[in-house]
Amino acid sequence: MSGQEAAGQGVLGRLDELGASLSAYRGEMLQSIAETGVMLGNSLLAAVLLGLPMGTWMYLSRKNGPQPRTGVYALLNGYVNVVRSVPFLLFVVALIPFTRWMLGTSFGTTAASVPLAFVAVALYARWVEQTLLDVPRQTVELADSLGASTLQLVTRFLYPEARSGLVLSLTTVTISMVSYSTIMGVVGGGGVGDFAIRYGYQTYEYEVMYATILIMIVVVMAIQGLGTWTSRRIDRRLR
Amino acid sequence: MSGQEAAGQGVLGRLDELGASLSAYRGEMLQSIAETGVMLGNSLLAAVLLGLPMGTWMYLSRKNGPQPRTGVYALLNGYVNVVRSVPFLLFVVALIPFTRWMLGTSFGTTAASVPLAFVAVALYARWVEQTLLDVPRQTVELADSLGASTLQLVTRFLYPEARSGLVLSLTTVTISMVSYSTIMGVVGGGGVGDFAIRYGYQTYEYEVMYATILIMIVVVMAIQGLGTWTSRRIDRRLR
Amino acid sequence: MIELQQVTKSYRSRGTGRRGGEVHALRGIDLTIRDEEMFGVVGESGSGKSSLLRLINHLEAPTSGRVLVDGVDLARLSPRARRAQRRRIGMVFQQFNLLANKTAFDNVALPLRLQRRRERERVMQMLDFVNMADRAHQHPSLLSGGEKQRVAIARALVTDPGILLCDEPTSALDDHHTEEVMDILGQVRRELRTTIVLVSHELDVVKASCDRAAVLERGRLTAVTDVVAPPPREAYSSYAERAQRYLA
Amino acid sequence: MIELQQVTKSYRSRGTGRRGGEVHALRGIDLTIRDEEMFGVVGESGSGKSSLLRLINHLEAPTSGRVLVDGVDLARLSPRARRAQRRRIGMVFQQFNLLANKTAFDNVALPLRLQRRRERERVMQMLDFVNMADRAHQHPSLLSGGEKQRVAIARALVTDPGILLCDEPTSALDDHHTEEVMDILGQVRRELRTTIVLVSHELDVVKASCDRAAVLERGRLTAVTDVVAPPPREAYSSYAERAQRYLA
Amino acid sequence: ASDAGGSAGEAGETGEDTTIRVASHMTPMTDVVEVAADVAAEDGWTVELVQVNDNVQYNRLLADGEVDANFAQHEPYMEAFNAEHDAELQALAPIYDAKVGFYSRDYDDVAEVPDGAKVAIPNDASNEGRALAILDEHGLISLADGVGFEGRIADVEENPHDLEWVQVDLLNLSSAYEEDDVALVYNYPTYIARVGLTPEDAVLLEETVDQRFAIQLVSRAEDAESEKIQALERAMTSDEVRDFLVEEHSETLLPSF
Ligand SMILES: Nc1ncnc2c1ncn2[C@@H]1O[C@H](COP(=O)(O)OP(=O)(O)OP(=O)(O)O)[C@@H](O)[C@H]1O
Ligand SMILES: Nc1ncnc2c1ncn2[C@@H]1O[C@H](COP(=O)(O)OP(=O)(O)OP(=O)(O)O)[C@@H](O)[C@H]1O
Ligand SMILES: [Mg+2]
Ligand SMILES: [Mg+2]
Repeated sequence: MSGQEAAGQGVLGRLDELGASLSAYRGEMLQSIAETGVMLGNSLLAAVLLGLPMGTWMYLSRKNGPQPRTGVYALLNGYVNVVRSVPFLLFVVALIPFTRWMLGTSFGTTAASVPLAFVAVALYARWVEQTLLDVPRQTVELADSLGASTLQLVTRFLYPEARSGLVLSLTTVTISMVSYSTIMGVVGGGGVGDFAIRYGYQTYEYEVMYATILIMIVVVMAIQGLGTWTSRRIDRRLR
Repeated sequence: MSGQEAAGQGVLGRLDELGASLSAYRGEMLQSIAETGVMLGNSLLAAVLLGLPMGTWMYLSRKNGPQPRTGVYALLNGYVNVVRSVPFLLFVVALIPFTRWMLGTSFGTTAASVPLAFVAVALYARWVEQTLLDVPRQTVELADSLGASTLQLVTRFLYPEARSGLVLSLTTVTISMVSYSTIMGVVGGGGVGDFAIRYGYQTYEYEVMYATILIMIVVVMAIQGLGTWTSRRIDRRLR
Repeated sequence: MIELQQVTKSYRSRGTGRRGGEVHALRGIDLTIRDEEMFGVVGESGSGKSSLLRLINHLEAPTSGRVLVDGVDLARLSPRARRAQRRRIGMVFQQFNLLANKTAFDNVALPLRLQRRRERERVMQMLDFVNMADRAHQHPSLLSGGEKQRVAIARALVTDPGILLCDEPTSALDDHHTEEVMDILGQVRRELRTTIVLVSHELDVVKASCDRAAVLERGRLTAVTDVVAPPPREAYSSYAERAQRYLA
Repeated sequence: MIELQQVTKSYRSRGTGRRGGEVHALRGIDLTIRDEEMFGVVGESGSGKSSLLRLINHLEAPTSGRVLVDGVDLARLSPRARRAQRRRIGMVFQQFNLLANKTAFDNVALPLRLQRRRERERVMQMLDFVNMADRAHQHPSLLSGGEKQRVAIARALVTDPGILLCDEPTSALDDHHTEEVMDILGQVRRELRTTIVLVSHELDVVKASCDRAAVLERGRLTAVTDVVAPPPREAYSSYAERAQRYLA
Repeated sequence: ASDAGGSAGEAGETGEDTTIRVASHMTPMTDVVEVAADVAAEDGWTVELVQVNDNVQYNRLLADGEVDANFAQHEPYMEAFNAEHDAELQALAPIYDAKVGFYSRDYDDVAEVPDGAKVAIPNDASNEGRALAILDEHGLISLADGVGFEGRIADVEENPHDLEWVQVDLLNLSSAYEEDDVALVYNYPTYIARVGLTPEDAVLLEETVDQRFAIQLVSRAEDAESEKIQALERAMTSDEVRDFLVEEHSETLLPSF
């Protein structure tokens, strides 16, 4: 057997191996994708249900906002800054008692969503605040002149005008959450990132690791693409 | 001895303990702060030296930019997206051969700065692109009408007008880097985050952990405060 | 009827410490605007025109003195009652202030929605009044300046307010569009009998359509004049023709 | 001398697919602007005024036809030579386009810096010319509209260009500031013998200061008229006084 | 085969390089290295501790010649690394062993554990295999033939009690112990001590204590005989280290030398 043939076989062999190892892990990989989906879904739900009102409240209560309340603002702003600065791993561990109190368990994919949700809420709240600040002052003034209540100001004026920015920042938060969720294996959350680390990195199955990373890159780009597309579609500000 | 006295002693005892354990770790804590400083310093240097030109180039070469070049843009944009989506731990590991080739070693604080630098460059490049997009079109038009070269457009028009945004986004990148650097213990990078994880998570020295987290929160708030203050100071756009 | 009694308005200056201090935007203004009149407010930039207007619907509170609208002092109302009162005062802004993400129709429908009213008919009627019925489903970005301002006027009128406040409603417009908008305001006054307060620095505009006008100078009311209407303009078939005749 | 020979300019419309297509901003324009004259360009919104102006310093390239400045066709120059040529043509924008983070002085010094020239004297001289020497070290945010535009004019003139292009230099200004700016432009023309092309939709402004004017209508040149200057305005001590006299 | 490693070794022999770099992961391993460092210092060696916060990097560093030895793993784990990376790492001396086992808050005997109960095992490959092997040994599950200590959950062939797996980080297992419906929790003595337990309290202990899983001092095979590594080995197996282990960790660790 010549050296060339051996090399050729080597390459084929490696490809076969790659295929084999990937198909061997197909089930688990699909499961880990589902887990990431659950974690993202839950934390984004929290971002929308809690982060959006929280960011809106920050916008309203800040110093030059429509309804300045220094105390409220300091509190919310503090929350956002603290969640942003504590090392995420420690944050996850510190939350274990809380998660257990809330869900009855502190391990597994659902439980892993709790710390992710805290972070998603904080990040999205900050983005919402910033996005609303970009709405022209005149829009607030218009709402005032039409006798709108605070609730109406928010739902009828600010959100419709800021909607494309709100979608775009939710996209950014989603992508950050993909990256945060990588750590959630620590409390049994699973997910794609954890899969890549455990099945690829720790057991030296590099094909699995690279395949998984590729999937993540594709997923992130798809999320970004979808977000950008949606936000353009609903933006009528300039054509 | 009455129960009350015992309790009193208990509290005092714990305080003493806290003080003792903190002072016992003082040296290591200071060292870990220094390590974080080194990692931040290096990666921010990279962000400024490489991320700034890279983001500028993205701004210039994008579809409706002053000098559209689809290929260049796709390349730079791809880099940013990929670095953003690969789980950071795996990214660090994948870079080890490169780091060794570059620095002769792949562990320790300096080596840990390499993956951080890659991320910092990518994040800052994206921010720079976005910030420059906020400079009014008319400024570019003015530069054109005055016969400015591309270099002059960038240095005499875009940067001066965008400077407060550039500072603010460097601040945001810095804070992200604090959080990324937490992971660098993996390759022996040390740092405050790793310190907190080792002593808090791995050896249950909760006082040390909380003290460290407190330090991190303070540091992050200080960075944010400094960044916001500076960016306001150099912003003459509205008074 | 709108009455300003000894009204003063000062702002804390936006400057930093060194240049900080009070800006006296309005000083001791006494003024009565009658029902159903078109009342002009003219003055240089910074003379206090916008401040005066914004006091009327209480977007700003007076520093001292009282502002009465139909005998009611908005400063003394509860926030809720004040909102209700504001809904009876329409406002047209210099920069139109249309919501970019809503169609012309939805922009006009907005004040009704705030009162939980859904009156398609009424909205279309107003759009028809300002001659914009056929553009009802376009977003503002596709409309010209004059068209935008007409939509903004329809929006201000849709709740049938007794008073219409206009802050430089034409200064973002060219001559052509200015005429368009002023024609509509004239029509509002004739047909809907709305009291109109018109702030403008363009004397031509005020002269052409107001009954009376207040002249402000650095926060003080220097005069309230009865306006003498100018001779009607010649009718031209196009801007180009008019330009040519005017310049030569 | 500026010559436009059979110049056409069309844009791809910004709309999405459905509404896409060509917009013909200028169609077959032939025009000669003489040295040292003040030349007006008037027309409705969208008639192509700005496009015409931007062709002269080649901020836009013509779709067909030729634009010659002093006999040179900018379309045929290398980017480098074109930049050099552009530096000989000053431009004043409607929205001033001052750099917000630079002082008045630095804004005016900017064109010199681009040519690696550091001439404090020259800069102060220009600021003096527009009567802004005492505000040299203030940032634009502290200046009024008229003051900003004066700084912008100083900046356009500091390199001593043979041609000054002005795109609606007064439409962001009130009457008072408009006069201020137009006075300066008149002075530029008299003292520096600069060729000035003035785009405006305000007929008064063009009538008061131009020698000749082109009238555009939907991209076509409908006429080039010799402008007859109006009788000089009465001088008033203040805007308030003038307003009062004019309205009554 | 590493050049860097070779030159480091030679430097040691010529007496110029007296620094020994030892990679380690976390306590108590790092503490052991520090105790040994003091011992080696008496003979003029400087032991430099390289802390990495990860379970793969200490082997990478060693294989790449960036450190001289490491102390963080047991032999099977090292062999798995050798097999996958064509590395030639060699275990030099077992230093201590830990009695791993399963703990339960709610049950005193495995027999009481109901079918369908949750079992918490670590989520890193090496400990996962070890945990499953214990369950296999006690007949709670059976693993596919030949997987030995390297089984993954996917290798569980029979699971008669329908056990449900909960995989968490090694360091969170003691937290899982406090969980309401988790019946069995794998753990190391060091970590279970956090909830006040010792191996005495375990409901299942590893039976085949053949020192396979003793934590080993490891170096590159070609350096095993070098003066530097010999000195390190001496220090690591010194009385001082033994005393340290006995005094500080007698409840949880057994010296293996
Ligand atoms: N919110 C505010 N804070 C501080 N000063 C203000 C504020 N609003 C207005 N001013 C100041 O009050 C004075 C009057 O302002 P106002 O806007 O009423 O003038 P105006 O006649 O409408 O001018 P313009 O024609 O430029 O709109 C000005 O000096 C202005 O700078
Ligand atoms: N970059 C562009 N892309 C597409 N269409 C354009 C562009 N610039 C101008 N147009 C179109 O070309 C036509 C002429 O525009 P131009 O700006 O020259 O008009 P104008 O006379 O200056 O109008 P205005 O008084 O509103 O400034 C308009 O229909 C305009 O929509
Ligand atoms: Mg005003
Ligand atoms: Mg124009």
